[in-house]
Amino acid sequence: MVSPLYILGIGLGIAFLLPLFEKLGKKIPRIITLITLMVFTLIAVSWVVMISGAVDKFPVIFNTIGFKAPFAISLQVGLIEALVLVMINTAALLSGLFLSLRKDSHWEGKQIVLFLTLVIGVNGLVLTRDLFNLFVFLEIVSISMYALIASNDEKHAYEAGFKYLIAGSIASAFYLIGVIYLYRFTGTLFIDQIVAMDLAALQATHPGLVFAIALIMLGLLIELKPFPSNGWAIDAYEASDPAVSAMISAVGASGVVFAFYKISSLFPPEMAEIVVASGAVTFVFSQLVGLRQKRVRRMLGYSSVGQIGIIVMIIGLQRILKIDDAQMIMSSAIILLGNHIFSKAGLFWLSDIFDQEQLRRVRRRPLMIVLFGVFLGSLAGLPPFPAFWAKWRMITVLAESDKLFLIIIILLGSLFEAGYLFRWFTTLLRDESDPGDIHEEQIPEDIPVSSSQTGVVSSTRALAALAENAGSVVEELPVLSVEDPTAAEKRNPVVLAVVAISSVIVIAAGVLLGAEFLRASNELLLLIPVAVLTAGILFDLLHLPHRIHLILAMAGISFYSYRILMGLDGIYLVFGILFLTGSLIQMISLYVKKSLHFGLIPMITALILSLGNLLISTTRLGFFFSWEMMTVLSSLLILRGRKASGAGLRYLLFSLGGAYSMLIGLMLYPDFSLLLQGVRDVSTPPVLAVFLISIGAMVKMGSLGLHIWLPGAYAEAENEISSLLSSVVSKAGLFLLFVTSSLYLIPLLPSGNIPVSVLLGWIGAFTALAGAFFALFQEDIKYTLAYSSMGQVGYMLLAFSLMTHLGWVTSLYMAVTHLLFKALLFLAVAGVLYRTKTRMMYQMGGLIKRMPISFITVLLSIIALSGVPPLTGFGGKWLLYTALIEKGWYLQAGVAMFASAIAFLYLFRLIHVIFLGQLKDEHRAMKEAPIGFLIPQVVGMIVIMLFSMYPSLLIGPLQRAVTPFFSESIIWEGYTVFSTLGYWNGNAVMYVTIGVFIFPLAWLLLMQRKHTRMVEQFNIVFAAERPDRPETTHFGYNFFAHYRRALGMYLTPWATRWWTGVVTLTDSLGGTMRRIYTGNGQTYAFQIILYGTVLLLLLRGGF
Amino acid sequence: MMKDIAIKAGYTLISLFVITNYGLLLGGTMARVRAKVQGRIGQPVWQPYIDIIKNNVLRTGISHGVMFYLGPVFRLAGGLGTYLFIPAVYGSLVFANFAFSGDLLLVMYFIFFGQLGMALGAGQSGHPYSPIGVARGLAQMSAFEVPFALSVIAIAAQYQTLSVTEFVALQQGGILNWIVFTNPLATIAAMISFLGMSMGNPFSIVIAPQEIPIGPPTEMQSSFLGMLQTNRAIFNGAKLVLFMNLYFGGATSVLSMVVKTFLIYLYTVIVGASFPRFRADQSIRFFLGIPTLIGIAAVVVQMI
Amino acid sequence: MIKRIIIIITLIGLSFVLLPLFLNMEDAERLSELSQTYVTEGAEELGTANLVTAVVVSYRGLDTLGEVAVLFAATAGVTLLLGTKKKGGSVTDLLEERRGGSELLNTGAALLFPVLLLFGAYIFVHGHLTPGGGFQGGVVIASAFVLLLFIESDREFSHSVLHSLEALSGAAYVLIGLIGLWFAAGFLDPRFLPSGEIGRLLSAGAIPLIYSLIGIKVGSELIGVVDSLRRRS
Amino acid sequence: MIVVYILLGLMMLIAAVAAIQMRNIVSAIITAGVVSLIGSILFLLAGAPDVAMTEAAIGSALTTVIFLFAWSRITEQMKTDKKSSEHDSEGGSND
Amino acid sequence: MITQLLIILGAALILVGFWGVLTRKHIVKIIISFSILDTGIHLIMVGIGYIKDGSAPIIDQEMPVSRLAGNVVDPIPSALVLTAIVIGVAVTALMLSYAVQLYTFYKTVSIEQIKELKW
Repeated sequence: MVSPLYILGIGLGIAFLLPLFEKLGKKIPRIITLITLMVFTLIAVSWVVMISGAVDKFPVIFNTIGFKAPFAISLQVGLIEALVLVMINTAALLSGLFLSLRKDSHWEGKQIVLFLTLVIGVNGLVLTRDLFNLFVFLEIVSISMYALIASNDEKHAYEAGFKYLIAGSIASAFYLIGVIYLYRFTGTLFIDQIVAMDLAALQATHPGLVFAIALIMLGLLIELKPFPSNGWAIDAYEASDPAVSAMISAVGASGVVFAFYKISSLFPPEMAEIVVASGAVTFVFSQLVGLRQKRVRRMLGYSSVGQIGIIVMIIGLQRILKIDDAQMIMSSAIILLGNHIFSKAGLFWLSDIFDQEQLRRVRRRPLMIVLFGVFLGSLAGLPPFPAFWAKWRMITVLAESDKLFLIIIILLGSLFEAGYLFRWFTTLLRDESDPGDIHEEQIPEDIPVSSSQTGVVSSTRALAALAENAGSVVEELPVLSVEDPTAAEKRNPVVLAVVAISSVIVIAAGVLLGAEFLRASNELLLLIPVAVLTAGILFDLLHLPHRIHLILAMAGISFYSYRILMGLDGIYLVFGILFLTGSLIQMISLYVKKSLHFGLIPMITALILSLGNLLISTTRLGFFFSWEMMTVLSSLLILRGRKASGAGLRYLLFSLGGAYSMLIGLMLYPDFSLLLQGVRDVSTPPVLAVFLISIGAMVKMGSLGLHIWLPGAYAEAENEISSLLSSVVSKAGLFLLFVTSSLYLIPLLPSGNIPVSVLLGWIGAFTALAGAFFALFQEDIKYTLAYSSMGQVGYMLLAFSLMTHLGWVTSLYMAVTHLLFKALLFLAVAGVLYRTKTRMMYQMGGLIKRMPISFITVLLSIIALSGVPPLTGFGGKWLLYTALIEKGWYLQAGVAMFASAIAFLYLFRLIHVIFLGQLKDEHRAMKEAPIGFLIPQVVGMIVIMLFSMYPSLLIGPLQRAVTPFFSESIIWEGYTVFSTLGYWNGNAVMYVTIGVFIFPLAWLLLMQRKHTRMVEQFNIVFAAERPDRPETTHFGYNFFAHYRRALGMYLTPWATRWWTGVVTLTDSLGGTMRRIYTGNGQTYAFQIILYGTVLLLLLRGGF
Repeated sequence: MMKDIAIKAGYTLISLFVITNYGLLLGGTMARVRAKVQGRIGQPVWQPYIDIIKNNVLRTGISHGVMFYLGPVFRLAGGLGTYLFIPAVYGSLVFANFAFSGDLLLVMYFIFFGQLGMALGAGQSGHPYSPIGVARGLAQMSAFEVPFALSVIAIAAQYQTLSVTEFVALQQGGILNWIVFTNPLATIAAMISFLGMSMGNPFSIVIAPQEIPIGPPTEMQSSFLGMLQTNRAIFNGAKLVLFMNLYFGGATSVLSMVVKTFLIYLYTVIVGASFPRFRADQSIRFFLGIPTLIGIAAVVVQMI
Repeated sequence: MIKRIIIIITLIGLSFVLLPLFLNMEDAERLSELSQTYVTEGAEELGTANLVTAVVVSYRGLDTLGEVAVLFAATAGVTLLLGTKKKGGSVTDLLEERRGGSELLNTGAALLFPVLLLFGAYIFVHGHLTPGGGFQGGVVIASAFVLLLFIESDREFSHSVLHSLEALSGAAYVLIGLIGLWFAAGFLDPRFLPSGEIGRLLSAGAIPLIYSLIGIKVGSELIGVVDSLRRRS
Repeated sequence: MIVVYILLGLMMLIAAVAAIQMRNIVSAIITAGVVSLIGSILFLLAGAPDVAMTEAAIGSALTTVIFLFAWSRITEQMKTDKKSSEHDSEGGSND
Repeated sequence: MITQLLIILGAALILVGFWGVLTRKHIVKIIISFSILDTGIHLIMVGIGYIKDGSAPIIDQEMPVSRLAGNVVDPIPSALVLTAIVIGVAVTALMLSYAVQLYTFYKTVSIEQIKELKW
């Protein structure tokens, strides 16, 4: 085993000699340094290899001088040390490569020297077991960092460096005082010896002991930048060279973190609690302040501080928890640390590369987007990146130890972080024409009825405050290439390779960890989407023909579906068919795409597979993993839309919030298994758990109050994506409800409703109503459809929450039929949009003559969707009202009926305005939609007709799927289905309808057979002058103005206002909070001392 | 089997013939009654027949497209279907129609069928005034559906059925068994919404276009218009029969059906003669106001 | 003013909390176990007369190596910050303003320079016997050069000599450490050379050697710092 | 003995406060050097001659010197700045 | 007694140092405060190393090896202070370099005017 002294010794020797090497040639020091770093890395790797071979023989203590500790300073190499050093040294190596390879690299002379001393210092911090030696290495690290900050020869760098120096000096002073007192009280400086002592007994004789330890702790804690005394650190992240920031954040901070971990074994429990609190506060508030941040590097600084905060929290926790838990949670800290090291470094590097390139070009540079996505995703703790698994483990441990509050803190902070990180991402992806906000058309002001509509618009806009801020990120980023437009072409691709290596490390670590975590429950299959995604993106990066890709993907999905569906039954099978078959059919339309659309096919494929995985996951982890994968992929897919940046961000945030809520709910339910298993014996209903899980589901379903993300997401995403999301993915929420409800809702049924389900029912009913009303007033087709989906899913929620046989059948029935109708509608509309290139309904009209098949599709689907007999949509309505009245939910039934009447209105408007009326000049030469759109439509129509004729084809299996949970409530006699209230014979209705239809038609044909004359388009009995503004003259514009006039005032979007309020509040909270960062170094010094005093006072209170 | 179908077809034709003629005559009579109230002489009772025949024998028709052509067909099919799903006379085989196909919910939703077809046909004409009428009509329809739906829910809750035949059966045995007496709140709500449904004053804004040519049928002429007029008779009849069945004990004979529906219709005419016309938004607000509250009250009474 | 009061309150709070550390700290009656061992066995084991030196150079040798590295990094940092092309003032100007003349200083400095050099070397060579050692000696040597700067503020030192001295002495220090690792019991173990008799100049193994290297390195580093801080034209 | 300590300590404290309160930077620097110097005497008395030497050489001498050098650099710049701003008459260099 | 004296003196210097760091506007004064703070810490360290009636831990004729224990001060704190002093001067040098550069760029020595980075 290689002695760690070589790292320190040889490293320092080479550092000392570097000035001499420089005389040999300018590049020589670089090369030597890089080789040294590589050697460091290799040594660390060799340790890891060796240790993993014989874990029990480690950690090994290495002595200096030849005396055993405590007589001489000793170094320790154990698994944790080795792992951390591998990560740190690899990051340092990559940093070195980046610094020497980047464009116009000035990495030479003292910068290299300081770089090397920094790395050596960090290695020493990790290795040493002596408190004072730790101080020395801490000083090496600090001084190197102080100096490196100034390597960016720019006034802000000096300012930041000086503040950093002040803070660091105060921290050192605390540490030094602590160390000398600890020596006084214990007579040694060797950590292990102190740990072995009976500190409680010592405390009795030396009352100052705890304060000595506290001062040591404080010294290191301050170096770890706790909120709020961390303004100096953030300044440094902002002002220094990004590559240096990467080093400070990734390498420097990691070393100090490890040192902190090392001394944490001295902490008494009270102190550990204070550390936990400090870490938690840092984590949440840094992210909160970060929300408001517009300068990218400063934002990354807040993120760094937050990440370190969570690790500090874990370090505190592992002192409090039981030993097993402590080890578990510590492993998650290591993972988080590694995750932070590589992702944060990667982001800082990317931000540096951006300095040299025109920002807007990123959208067209797939590799950059992928890299960004990887780093941001891993920082935000999204699957499959390491942080996801780490946070999962943390949360599991915390849940077992009943530390719910901390879980909430962690998730809240993660949510904030995802918020601002992805705000940045969306900014980068933004198209020139993208306003960065959710796009909604302006209603002209002089139409008085529109006031409430503009209210909707303005408040939704205010809600997108995040997205607005995103706009300013762009402005604040320096765009050097303004003067030099060719800069992007001159970039050095090798640098990107360095960044790519970092991302590969993150991905690989994530996948390996995932395999490790999922192996426990035999759920390795769940990683398939990740593999598919990676393979697919490589496929795209290589510019292989996308049609082959599509065919491969579809074949893969088919195979996967076949394998999965074989093993499913009951409700699972229903959802399986819904998810897999439903999406597969929709993928056909992708064939129309002419050129390569980067990432589209891999992401869709992975999304579908993730949906499928929801069905086969058996553990909380598996389920949550697949759920998060689905969420992330959906939001990425939405982000592909040209104007979807605001919408995608909103979707991501709401979905993550929902997912986290669900996660807490799942955690609250201790012996949880996701299998739908009949009736379970549950004595106390975990109402809170039900509530939280339901929130998760309702976010996905876009239920009223949580629907804010929905219209923008469905409307701004590409058409195929909207279709997939609204018809398939939204059902995942329903699936969640079904799959979890049987565990705790059903057992309670005999005693009546549990309040949550009643609440869900009302929410469902009002979602249906609100969705319909919102849809009514949209001029934009896709918004109409989006709100329509929201309303329809509301029905399903309502039916589900009935918790009766009929209710569940209804819910499933509606889910299946809605998939059909909405997919058809979206596809047909997609064809229209594809041809007309506009989404405003008032810019269309008369398309029936150009797109007859699309017209028929739309006609059929709106008849079905609005529940008009004889089509199968009526079945859903019939089941719903029957179920509601049976259950006694009369008022809900009333609301639902009103909603369905309103739904009829907007659906009619949809078909009328697009297809009827006068054909526009610009559409005169239009063709029918491409065949790729039409095939799924025809298939869908056939299925609709089939189900309409023979409703038992659909209701029968659903009934059987639900039967295990409830007793049967409907019976079949021939084609007639009987409930306790009424009956319905779909077959007969169909025949009667056909009969009464043919009769007048025949009459008409007979009467008019010769005389009917087709007239030209404008041949109508109408003469009047045309007003000025074209859209207002269109018959379809503001179609149901009466409604708005009648009810507009009730339609003020309360939910939107509420969320606007929440966002504004959070935002302004962050804004107020960051006022503490006055920029004055002295104030920062004061904050540090005050912080220390407060912590010490808290500690004293604890004694 | 074939025989059964043939017999059923025959019964259906009889039933349709009766309701068509009854509807046309009722329309003519009421027009006269209205005229008397307003101090005019009015048109002959058989004027609707004249209109229909005149329209149907027009030599030429103008069509704006397939949907325009099919619009009236949809409309009439809607009317016919609505009627056929309601049992017109309780206990009568001839007038049982196709009530076995579905319950009250089917009827309520089938009403939309004709509306939709009509609106689509009018839409394709491309005349800007058609959609104005359509929009008004649909908007008003969705509003008056609310009290009606609540009323239906209330009585369904009360009688625990949704079958129209069942309702009639349950109301047999004396006038006090009629729902109008057992559940007056629901009846009031339903009868107010019936005013809207029959589109007489004050809710005649949809029909209003026929006085000045604005509205769904603006472009309709010849056989198309004739078909619409036929439908108005049948559809009116169907609605009257439905309300009679639901709230007024149904009918055990054609005669009682005629009397009851006549009285119900008379009520709308009288109300219509004494009120001015509402604007569309006013009528929406009206229906979603007091009638809805009454409907909710009816439902709440059932819940207690 | 309010700010000051808050600061006062905070500082009072801080000292109040830390009172257990500041009060009732009586003189220790005896050495800690660790230093007891150093004191009783250190002289024997390492052969140093000055036990502080024994601790500094060998028992806590890694600290000292680190310390050298700190100074090294600081020098690099100062050079990086103030490096080249930046102008500065001159101490002599500053002092002249205050005193009006510097003749005394000039003469004194010229005389003192060689003495100081020798004295510095003496200090670090005798580090294991008498108080003082590499650091103190290094500073004395550096101060000799500072004196030269006082006299003649535009004087240029040879950078390559300085750098070479600094680099080589540092590398030699590490090398000796490694020799200890290879030929004696551990890194920085001075005992690969004979311990000799306590009190003699040539005793205590490699400790005098190490201290001398430290002296040279610290001296040249400090000269570098001062040189960077002084005026450049 | 104790009295010596106390006296020296008091001197040190007074010097420290003076160093911080003084307006003139050069005096402050030198006074701070005095603090260190007294400190080194205390170290010597407390049986730590090594520390005393170091404190005297580094803490008081060398530190004072580098302070003076740095300050002289700053004052030098101040002078040239003043000159250049005088040259520019009303040249607003409010950077 | 001597330990106590040194520690209290050290603590007082530390407080004076903190006071200076927190209230002086002049950057050079702040740096001076830091060096006073350092001196205070060194005093405490030496004070802790002091052994009752101890002398320097150096072997000579008056202090042969056998008499060492009990009569000399603790060498460890002395060694630590040595290191600390050197580190202190290193940091001070760096701070001063920063001060010079800050003046060059900001044309001020007041810390209150050097706050362009914030929030």
